[in-house]
Amino acid sequence: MAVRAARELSDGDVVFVGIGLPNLACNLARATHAPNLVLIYESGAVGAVPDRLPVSIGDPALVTDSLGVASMADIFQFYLQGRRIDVGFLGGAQVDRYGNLNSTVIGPYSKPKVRLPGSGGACEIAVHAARVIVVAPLSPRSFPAEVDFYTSPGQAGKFGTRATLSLPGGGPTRIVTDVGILAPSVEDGELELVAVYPGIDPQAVVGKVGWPLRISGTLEPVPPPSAEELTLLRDVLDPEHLYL
Amino acid sequence: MAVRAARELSDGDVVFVGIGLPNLACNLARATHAPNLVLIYESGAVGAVPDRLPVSIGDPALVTDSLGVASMADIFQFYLQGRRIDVGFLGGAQVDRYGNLNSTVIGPYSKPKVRLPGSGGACEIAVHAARVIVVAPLSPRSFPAEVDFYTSPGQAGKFGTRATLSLPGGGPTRIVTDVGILAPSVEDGELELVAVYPGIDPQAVVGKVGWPLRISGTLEPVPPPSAEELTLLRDVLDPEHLYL
Amino acid sequence: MDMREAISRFVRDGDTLVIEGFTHLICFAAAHEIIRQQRRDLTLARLTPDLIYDQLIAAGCAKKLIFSWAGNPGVGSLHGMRRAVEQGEPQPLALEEYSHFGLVARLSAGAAKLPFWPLRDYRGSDLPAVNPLIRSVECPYTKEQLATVPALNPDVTVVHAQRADSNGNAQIWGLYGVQKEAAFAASRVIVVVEEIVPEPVIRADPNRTLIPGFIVDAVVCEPWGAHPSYAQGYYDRDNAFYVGWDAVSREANGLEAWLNEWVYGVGSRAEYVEKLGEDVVARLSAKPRISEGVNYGF
Amino acid sequence: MDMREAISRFVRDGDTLVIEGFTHLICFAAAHEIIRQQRRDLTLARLTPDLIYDQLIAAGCAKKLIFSWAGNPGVGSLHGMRRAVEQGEPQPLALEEYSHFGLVARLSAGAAKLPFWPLRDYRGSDLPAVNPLIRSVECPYTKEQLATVPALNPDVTVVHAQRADSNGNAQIWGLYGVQKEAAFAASRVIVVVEEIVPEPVIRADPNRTLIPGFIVDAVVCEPWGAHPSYAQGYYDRDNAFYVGWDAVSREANGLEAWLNEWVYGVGSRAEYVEKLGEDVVARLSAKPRISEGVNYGF
Repeated sequence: MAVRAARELSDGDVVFVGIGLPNLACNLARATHAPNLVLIYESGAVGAVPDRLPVSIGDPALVTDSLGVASMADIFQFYLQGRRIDVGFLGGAQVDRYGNLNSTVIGPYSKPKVRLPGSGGACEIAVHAARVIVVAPLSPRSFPAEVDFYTSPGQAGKFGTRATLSLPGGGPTRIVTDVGILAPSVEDGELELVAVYPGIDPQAVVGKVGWPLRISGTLEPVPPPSAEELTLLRDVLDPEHLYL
Repeated sequence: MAVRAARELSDGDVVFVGIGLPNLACNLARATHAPNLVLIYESGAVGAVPDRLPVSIGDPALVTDSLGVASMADIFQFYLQGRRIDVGFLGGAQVDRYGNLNSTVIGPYSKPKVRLPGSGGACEIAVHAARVIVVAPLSPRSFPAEVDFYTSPGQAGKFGTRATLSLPGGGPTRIVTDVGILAPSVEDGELELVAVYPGIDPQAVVGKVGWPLRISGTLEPVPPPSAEELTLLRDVLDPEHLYL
Repeated sequence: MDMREAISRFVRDGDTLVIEGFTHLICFAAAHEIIRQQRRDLTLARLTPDLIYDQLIAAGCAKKLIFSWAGNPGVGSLHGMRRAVEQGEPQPLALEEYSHFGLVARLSAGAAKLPFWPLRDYRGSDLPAVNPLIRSVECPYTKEQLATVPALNPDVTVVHAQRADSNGNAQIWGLYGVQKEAAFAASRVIVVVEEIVPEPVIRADPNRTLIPGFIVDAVVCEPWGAHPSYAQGYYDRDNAFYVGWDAVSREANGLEAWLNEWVYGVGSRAEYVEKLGEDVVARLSAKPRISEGVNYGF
Repeated sequence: MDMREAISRFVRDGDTLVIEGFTHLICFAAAHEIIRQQRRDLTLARLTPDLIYDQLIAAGCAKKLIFSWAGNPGVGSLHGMRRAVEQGEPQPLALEEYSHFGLVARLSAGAAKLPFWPLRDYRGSDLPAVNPLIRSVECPYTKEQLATVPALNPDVTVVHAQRADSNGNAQIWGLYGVQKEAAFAASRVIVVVEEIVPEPVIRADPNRTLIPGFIVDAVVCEPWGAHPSYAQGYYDRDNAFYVGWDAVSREANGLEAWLNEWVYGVGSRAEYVEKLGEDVVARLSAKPRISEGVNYGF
């Protein structure tokens, strides 16, 4: 998933990075096709070049040799709400048919089955980033037809569409999973399968989500991770195998 | 006036300083009875200890050896509107019977007789500082019954009183002139003569303002500038006689 | 002032307390002293409750938590907090939930003494439905609706900084978090530092000052006061501690035993650091990466 | 990029232009190039128009001025501006007036891409009566009325800074003014610096970075580009120039003669500095007051 997420980034993108796989993906992209990626962390590090894989989003390695440090008020007001962010990375315990994300609760809010950490900066990233890449392994439990709780808005949902809600950012544009990639359809914003990884049967993917998944007419081919990408990931970027 | 203004300051006061006489008064107070005065300039210098008399409010000498530098957004939002300022200094081309100040225009706004610089930070200093010391030489022209333009609110006026307007700061509490000191009466906020300098006849002061000036029942005695104060001012604080 | 006196004088039962620091400069030393002094019924506010509030909650100090992301970063749940919410142990804990931006905005409003702060957020989210304090306002120019949050004005904010002079003029480098906003929003401010430095050190580089001393009520010197969080240029984050906290805190008695040993069992931060041991201190001590000076002359 | 190209590519007739800097780091070099390239119908916004806008207005570049304090600090009036307002010479100038806080708030809203900014201000003042853009909003919590100003989003902002790398990551120390807000509010950003430094110099002290390079469209190296304003650590404010401007600008032909000699009469800032002469440069050059470094290690 890290390799596939890395390939979603273009050189020069200003990326709002979360910890874990997104961080790994950004560093892989920087080491390969996107050397001018600008990594911004909600903690305030701008243009970070961490020389170790950060365990937390506020790791000291993100500051040392970074291009700048901003207060969190500036990060959220001037960088994110100020529409300076090209790509935001998000995860979520649930992703629904329109890309709404739930990282708050499974079950009802007042009496949850599982209490998750909550929004953090996810809601505003989903509102403001020009495009949002979601990274999440595919399973029926985590891809229901509708999320239990709308933490971060997708392309459409019970409150309306992004257009009717006047949301400035593009919302989730790519959902990178362990078997393929989903993307919202141009017509109605519903996620459809746009790519599968080598050896994966598209029909087998359909059963893994909680709604009748459409398969895009133009299913993209996804080349497998190259030897260079794998070596970089395993030996250089995550030598302690924290995330792989 | 600088000596009299200096004496209005208490040790430890956090003072929002303007350039010119207020600056001189603050430095005199620091050199005499108020060594722990904290000088803050709207330009962003906090705890400044200028080693030369600054010509402008943003002089580099205000930064060198200061305790801190704040953005102007922080100065106005967190320091001033945040009610962290004990004393603000203001001047004005006109001061009226309730301490309203005009630094915008003489005559009508659309066709002024004299176009003055405008508010700068004066309006918000008058709104927020716990107390405001006004420094202005007394004359009928500059002390009319009502200002031509309300730049900075006094104790009361055509818009209401500070209480009805819910203004958080104390407004003008002392008007330091070249012949004596005016202060708002407790009853209605109208300025009355509360002190005259040695050798000044209170009755002669009355004719110098544009309203029937009341003389306080308890006219304070004002000792003349001491030799130490004069020496400090003339030889140390303003050796080039920029303001004296 | 030592930490005991600072907490004793400035933190009271029932207070709304903010100990901020986003990963960086989280003042565990103050939290531990609050636990030792058995403050009760605190409303705790922080973007990320982190282990510091997990400990305060487990120690029975808190009745309410205001937060935006409640987890052990990169590790998992905050078990102490969850026990309080789910089982009312050691006492029930009310939750008030925002996103990061929402809580940053609440502190910004508090610092600016404005009753609310506008933000473009929450449309398409369930958060306003579960938190009636998230409201909206109509723009007087465009007529569009914007979200609002109310000001948060803590009774006390504790700021950990790398250094300050004895008057509390505090300098921070590395991540700022919302320390400045939290300090200006508060009625009382406690500044805790790695070092007290002479005033000329502060004055030699005024652009590094984040908190002016005249808003500070107490200055406490407490080296390693942020461990297991970190202080850039002083010591690294103790990631192993964060990972290990999951096992320590998973059961109530494990967490209690930890508090008995590491909080109640020591009298001060100095004792805690001694107990931590030379190996940990050596492992976490910062290597030098000294920046160049700049010219403040004219 | 040189200044000629930066102005030619990024400043257009009819633009709303902000060249900020509160006393400190006012980019006269950019203004002079704009005059040389004869831009027209600009809307100029700045807290203090200062001599820089007095010159742009007298040169016929401006149709409107947005400001909060219009004077020559410590000296007197801005004669060029007054002639435009009072006599329509060389062309009429519309005025839009705020207080400092109001204009800071307009730029803050612009930077945050909010349509308005709330502030507790203007009650008891005539300013809202003469500026219909100062409005009010009702707090959704306390129901009180607060003043508002609308966002200001310049087409171009010019920021002068002490140094930047070649990508425009710009560092400022000394007074910040509203440079950061003005840059983030703008569609296009030109950064002008005293020195271009290698990227590692910026990365060695990231807390000094005020403007990130990725929002910057052009980086221009222009030593002494702020004269007669100043750059902390590089050169002092030329107070004598500010005082002398009163006599220079009192009559239209005096000001015009000055523009002919010092703006049209030189091709670049380098020529201006050469013409300024070694004595002035020596008199104003900053004496060293170097700060200590801090440790960014972990």
